[in-house]
Amino acid sequence: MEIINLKIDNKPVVVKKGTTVLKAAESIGIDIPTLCHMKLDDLNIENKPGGCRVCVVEVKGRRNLAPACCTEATEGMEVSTHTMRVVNARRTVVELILSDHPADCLICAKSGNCELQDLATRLGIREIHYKGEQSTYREDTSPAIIREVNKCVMCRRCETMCNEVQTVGVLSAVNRGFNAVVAPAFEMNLDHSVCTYCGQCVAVCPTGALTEVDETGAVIRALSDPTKTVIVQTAPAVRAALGEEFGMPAGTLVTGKMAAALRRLGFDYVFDTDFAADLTIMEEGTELLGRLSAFMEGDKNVKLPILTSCCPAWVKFFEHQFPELKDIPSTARSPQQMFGSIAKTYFAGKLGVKREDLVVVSIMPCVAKKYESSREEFAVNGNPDVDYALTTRELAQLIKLANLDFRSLPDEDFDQPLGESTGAGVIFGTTGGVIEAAVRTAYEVFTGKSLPRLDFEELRGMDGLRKATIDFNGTPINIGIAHGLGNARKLLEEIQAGTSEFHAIEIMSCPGGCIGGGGQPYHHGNAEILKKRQKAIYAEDKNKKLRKSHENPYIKKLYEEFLGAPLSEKSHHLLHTQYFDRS
Amino acid sequence: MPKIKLAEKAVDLIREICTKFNNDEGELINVLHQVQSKLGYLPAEVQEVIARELNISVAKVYGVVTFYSFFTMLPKGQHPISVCMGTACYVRGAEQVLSEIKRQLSIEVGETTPDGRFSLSCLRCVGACGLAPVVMVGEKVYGRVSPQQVHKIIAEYKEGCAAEAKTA
Amino acid sequence: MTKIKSLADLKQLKAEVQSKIKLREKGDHPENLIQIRVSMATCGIASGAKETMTYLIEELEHQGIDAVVTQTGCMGYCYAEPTIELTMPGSEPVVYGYVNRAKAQEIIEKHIKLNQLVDGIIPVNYKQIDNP
Amino acid sequence: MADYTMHVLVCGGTGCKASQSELIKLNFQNRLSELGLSDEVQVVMTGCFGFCEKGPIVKILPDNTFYVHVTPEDVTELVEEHIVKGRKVERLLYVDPETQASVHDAKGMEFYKKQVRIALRNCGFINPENIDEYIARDGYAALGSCLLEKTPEETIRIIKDSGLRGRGGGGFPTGLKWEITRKSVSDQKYVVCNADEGDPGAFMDRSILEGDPHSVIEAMAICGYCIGADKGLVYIRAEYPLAVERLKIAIKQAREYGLLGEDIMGSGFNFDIEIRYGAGAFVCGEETALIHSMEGLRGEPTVKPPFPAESGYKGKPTNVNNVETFANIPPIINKGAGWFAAIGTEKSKGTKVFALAGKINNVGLIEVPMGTTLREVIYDIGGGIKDGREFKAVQTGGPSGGCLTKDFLDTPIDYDNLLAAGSMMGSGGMIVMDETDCMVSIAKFYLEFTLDESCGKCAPCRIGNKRLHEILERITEGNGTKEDLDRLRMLSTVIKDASLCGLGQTSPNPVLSTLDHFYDEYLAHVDSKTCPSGQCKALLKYTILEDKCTGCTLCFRNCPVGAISGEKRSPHYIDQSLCIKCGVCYEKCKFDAIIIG
Repeated sequence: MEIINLKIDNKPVVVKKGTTVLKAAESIGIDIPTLCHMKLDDLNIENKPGGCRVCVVEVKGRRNLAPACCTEATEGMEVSTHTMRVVNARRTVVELILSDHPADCLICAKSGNCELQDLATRLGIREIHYKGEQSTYREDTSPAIIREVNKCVMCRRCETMCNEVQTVGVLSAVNRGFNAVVAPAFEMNLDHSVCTYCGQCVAVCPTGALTEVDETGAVIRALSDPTKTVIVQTAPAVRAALGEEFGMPAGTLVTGKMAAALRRLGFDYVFDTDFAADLTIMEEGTELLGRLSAFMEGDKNVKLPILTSCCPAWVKFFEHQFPELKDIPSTARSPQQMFGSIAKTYFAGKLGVKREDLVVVSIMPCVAKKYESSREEFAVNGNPDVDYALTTRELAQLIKLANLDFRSLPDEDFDQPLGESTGAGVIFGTTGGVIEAAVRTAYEVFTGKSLPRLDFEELRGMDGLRKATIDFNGTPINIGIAHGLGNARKLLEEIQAGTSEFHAIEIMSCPGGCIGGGGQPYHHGNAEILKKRQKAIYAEDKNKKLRKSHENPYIKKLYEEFLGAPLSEKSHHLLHTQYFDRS
Repeated sequence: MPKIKLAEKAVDLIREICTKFNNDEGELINVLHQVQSKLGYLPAEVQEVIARELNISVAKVYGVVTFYSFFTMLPKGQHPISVCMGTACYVRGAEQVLSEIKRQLSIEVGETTPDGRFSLSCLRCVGACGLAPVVMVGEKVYGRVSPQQVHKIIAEYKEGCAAEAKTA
Repeated sequence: MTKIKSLADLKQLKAEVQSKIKLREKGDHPENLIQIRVSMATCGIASGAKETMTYLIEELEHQGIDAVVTQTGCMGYCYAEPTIELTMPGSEPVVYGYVNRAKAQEIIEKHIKLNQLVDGIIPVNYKQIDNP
Repeated sequence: MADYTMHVLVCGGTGCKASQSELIKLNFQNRLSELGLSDEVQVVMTGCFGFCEKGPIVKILPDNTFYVHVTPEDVTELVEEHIVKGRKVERLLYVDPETQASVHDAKGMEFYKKQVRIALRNCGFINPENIDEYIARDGYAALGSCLLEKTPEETIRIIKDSGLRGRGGGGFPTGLKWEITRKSVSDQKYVVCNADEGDPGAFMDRSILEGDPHSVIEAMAICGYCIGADKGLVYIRAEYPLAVERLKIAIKQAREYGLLGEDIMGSGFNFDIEIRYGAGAFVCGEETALIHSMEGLRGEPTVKPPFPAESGYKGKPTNVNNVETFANIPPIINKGAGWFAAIGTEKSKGTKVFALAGKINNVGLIEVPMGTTLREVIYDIGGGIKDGREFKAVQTGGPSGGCLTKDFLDTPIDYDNLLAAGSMMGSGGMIVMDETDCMVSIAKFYLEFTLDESCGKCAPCRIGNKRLHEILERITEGNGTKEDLDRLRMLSTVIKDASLCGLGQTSPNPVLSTLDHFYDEYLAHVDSKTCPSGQCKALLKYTILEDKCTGCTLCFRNCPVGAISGEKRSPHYIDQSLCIKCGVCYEKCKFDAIIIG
């Protein structure tokens, strides 16, 4: 490994060859401000167009200032990060960006979380010396994402996520010069595009140019309507991240405080999507076993591998891009939708409440869930199974509105019957979790034996593409895992080409799975946060008494009282779905 | 977005051009050049076909089309008029010539007359600086144009159209 | 067309084409052979060099004057397009600017037929690097 | 039929015409006729000799005598002494400034032949569509000698020793560039010819491709041999259909002769060339943007390093040179590094092609040795300023360059001098401006260009240039303040310093150089709200001189907005708040009673 010696602000630094000036400075405690740059370590995600010019530094011997984020440290280099020349340029650049940016910070969805705002504060901008025409673009509202294009600073992070990471290809830089902006083809609305609503663009946008559709107002109205029974479900990944919104360290599990907060917000029942995750395993696992058995018995028509179907962005992705494969994914609905369906039938019946008077709210790490809940097939006579899908961030907003001191709330439990879950349901929140949960159940059902171990380390991790072979008592089952749609695309292309070696594949749209969802507290480019959330999820699993979905007593009860058996007619009707060719 | 269905002939033509370039996404600009020269412009539907053929996102195609001033999504007039705005032409009065053309045709740069006969654009230096200011109508270059001559040049094409109409 | 397969081939071809061009210029009938080059770059064509060239070819043929009219690139006198270079047998080349049809006619009638110079000569003001 | 034995050439260039050269011609004709010599001596008016300072010029053939500062009164003596008696008139002969000797034969006038054509050596001489004519003038001999008699290292050495620097603007040493690309290890490399000439007012590359395409092809093959590339790409503007056509023909002919393709001249070296089209984006002249454009992407530049020599087209080492640079290569190989290095100045060797345009008499393509002064270019070659006006400035380097004033007329042109003067060599556009050009408007014009052509990737260029333009617009519309002038300078400094690519880093140059050299003109715009050259319409003020106005009412009747009032036969008055400064009244007034202030 080649070593580079350089000096930054007169301090000697030793770094590996290939290190940027930005990283080198960071290693000795010099924090150069950035705007467009984003690097998610371990996920191979990097955005460094070198376009914002906020991180410029002076390099001795160079005529112009150099961007620290994409200038490689070289032997003997002498860098100054805050000479007057640099500070003046940096401030002027930020002033220029602000001169073409709406000054509506006070009511901006990103206020408090805006990297541009932080930058202006940090550089002490008090006046914009160069005022002039501002770009004006149409606002674009879709079921899940709002594009307020006037606030685009051309950092290109969303473009990188949409094209390089997700390979969805909705967003591109268009036009040029002052009119350049990131937009879909023909500047069409997102809902006319092939957008999957994965929300990764929202997750990385430094400003308020891309945000989720805000449904907190509607939820407040429902909560204050005495004629409605309002119940809530919380997705597994939410509990591993919500604390961050209240200043708690990343990876703090706040399951109990979250339940307490929801109860104080006025929800009549506080339930857990993990319950529905266990239900998903029952249905999807049974489907997998059915296909596997048929395959083993030599049925040539059986479709393998089976693909998971809990991720709504992934579903929309293959409906647009691989419609010919739409028979391959499991027909099982996502846990959110299974929950809604069961709540508005089984649970409403139990309560004796009319479907219309039961409002189902879900708390999701995801913006695509907003879109999923609005899909026509998930409604009965126009009444959706899930009425509102809030993001983790929106929940935090509600908690703040209700004057709750989140950190000092007591730990409380979920309500029954839809609040009980196993560790298998919990790990749905991370990449690899769904398939691990499925393996725990499928193995025991398939082999009739008890699992010798519950932690499948070979299925865990952060690599974008992973594979493992699990021995089902002599039958090797090949499992593939992909997170990030770009990685998913690779597996799908193998399937298309007929070279796929897998029996089952788990796909999650977001890097890291739901813990890295588009609706989670902003990670601001720090990939460590995702790893800590993942760790928390596995910790929660480990702490659960029950860790296999089929052992969930309330699931057993649900089948006994209502559904009959997995893949029963009723199950098909309420818990399964079909996919559409959207190409 | 309302979609106009492209004539099958046009789709075949685009496919043919893409195939000629081995459906290589690196040849996008060459493909756009050829398609525009055949169809006159690059409307959304055409870009969609190109995107499909080259297996790239239509947003990317649109991003490229809107980057280069040579590509247009609007059909040009029967007689596209281009005024050179290179420096040599500028210092020799191209601006006055341009405003005279705008006045006479009652259109702005980038627009087409309602009868579809003329469209107006500016271009950067055709390299005929010796003839500055330069105006091009279609492929024909007019040099040393004065605002007073604009009427005559436009009339040439108006009459041309009238004559064509008569013979047809 | 034969391929040039070696440096010797190239040198041989060079000698051949040079003597061919010499023949064309000085040739068997030096008293008759006249050479005209028309500057046909964008500026020239935009100013009507094509028309001038066509006229020259047709008119010289019509009058039975043995001349070689060829196109060439920009001579650099963009202000005086179309430009032509006329080489009378045994004389130095003369460059004329603003050669429209009327000027071309005058050049044929006076310079070519009577060996008189015509108004509008452009003095050549550059040095050519000599080819070895 | 007359059979002339002698010709008198009288310069009919604008400058000489102003000094009565027509009368000189007439006097010659009359005097010759009186002496009965009309059938023996012909008097001809010529175009500009490009020697206007010494005009009027008279040249007598066949003895090649060059007379300067000839007056109509001198004609009798010239006829009687030179034509009749065959004795040269010493006092009118040109005196060589160095040797102080009178020059008797114009062929010996080195000073007069200011241009040396290296890159343009074949333009205007050969038929560009005929490879034989190129070969007859030594074409492909350089390639042959490189392939068969020199190693790549030896060839690179020659280019390095010649001192050739990139002619596209930056002036990077060409040989060094080749050497770096040669040293990059890769299975595949590329040679790219940048023919995306986009500077407004520049047409050097177009002319070379139209006039001598083979020299570019030959040079690219030599470059390929040197760096170890078997593939060349020409990135050319789609707006140059004729150049494209001629290049295509040339490539085809070269292939037919086996000068492109496999095993060229039996050397075992393979090389072929493809054409890629630009699509109207000036920024694609920047090499990283050009490469992205060739890859089918938006032509946005990327941060350097890595340089294309390490990672270029398709991520492979790529050597990018412009057309003129390539056109210099074959003569350097043929005639040697020393020959080339002997031309030009210490740090800028060889010649430079300029496209001379604007308010100059001899608009055209010229090639001069580095170190020639602006004065020589403008007055001795360009024939001076059009319509006898006053020289004000010359703009070099296009939108990346700056305006140079009278003070720089005697500055020798080379890379470093132009840079020091606040401009740059650029690709070779040279636009001459006279007293009627407003320098604020010129700066605004270039900013408009940059604004149109900025790719929008980096913030200083995308937003900063927009703001610069807005400030300039304010100033030309009479709404500027003195603080605006400070803002212009401060903002320009940051845009230069912080922009991503060469386009942004140089885009404020037209503003800065005009601010430096024409600050008073800016001040006039913001202080007294006047435009000294009368170009800024919004700053014009039309007023009627009471003592001259006869009250004819012509202006009143023609004013399109009814801004003029007054009784018949008494002085009229213009209401400034209504006046739209269209100038109709000024044009119509028969009594010069309306003035523009």
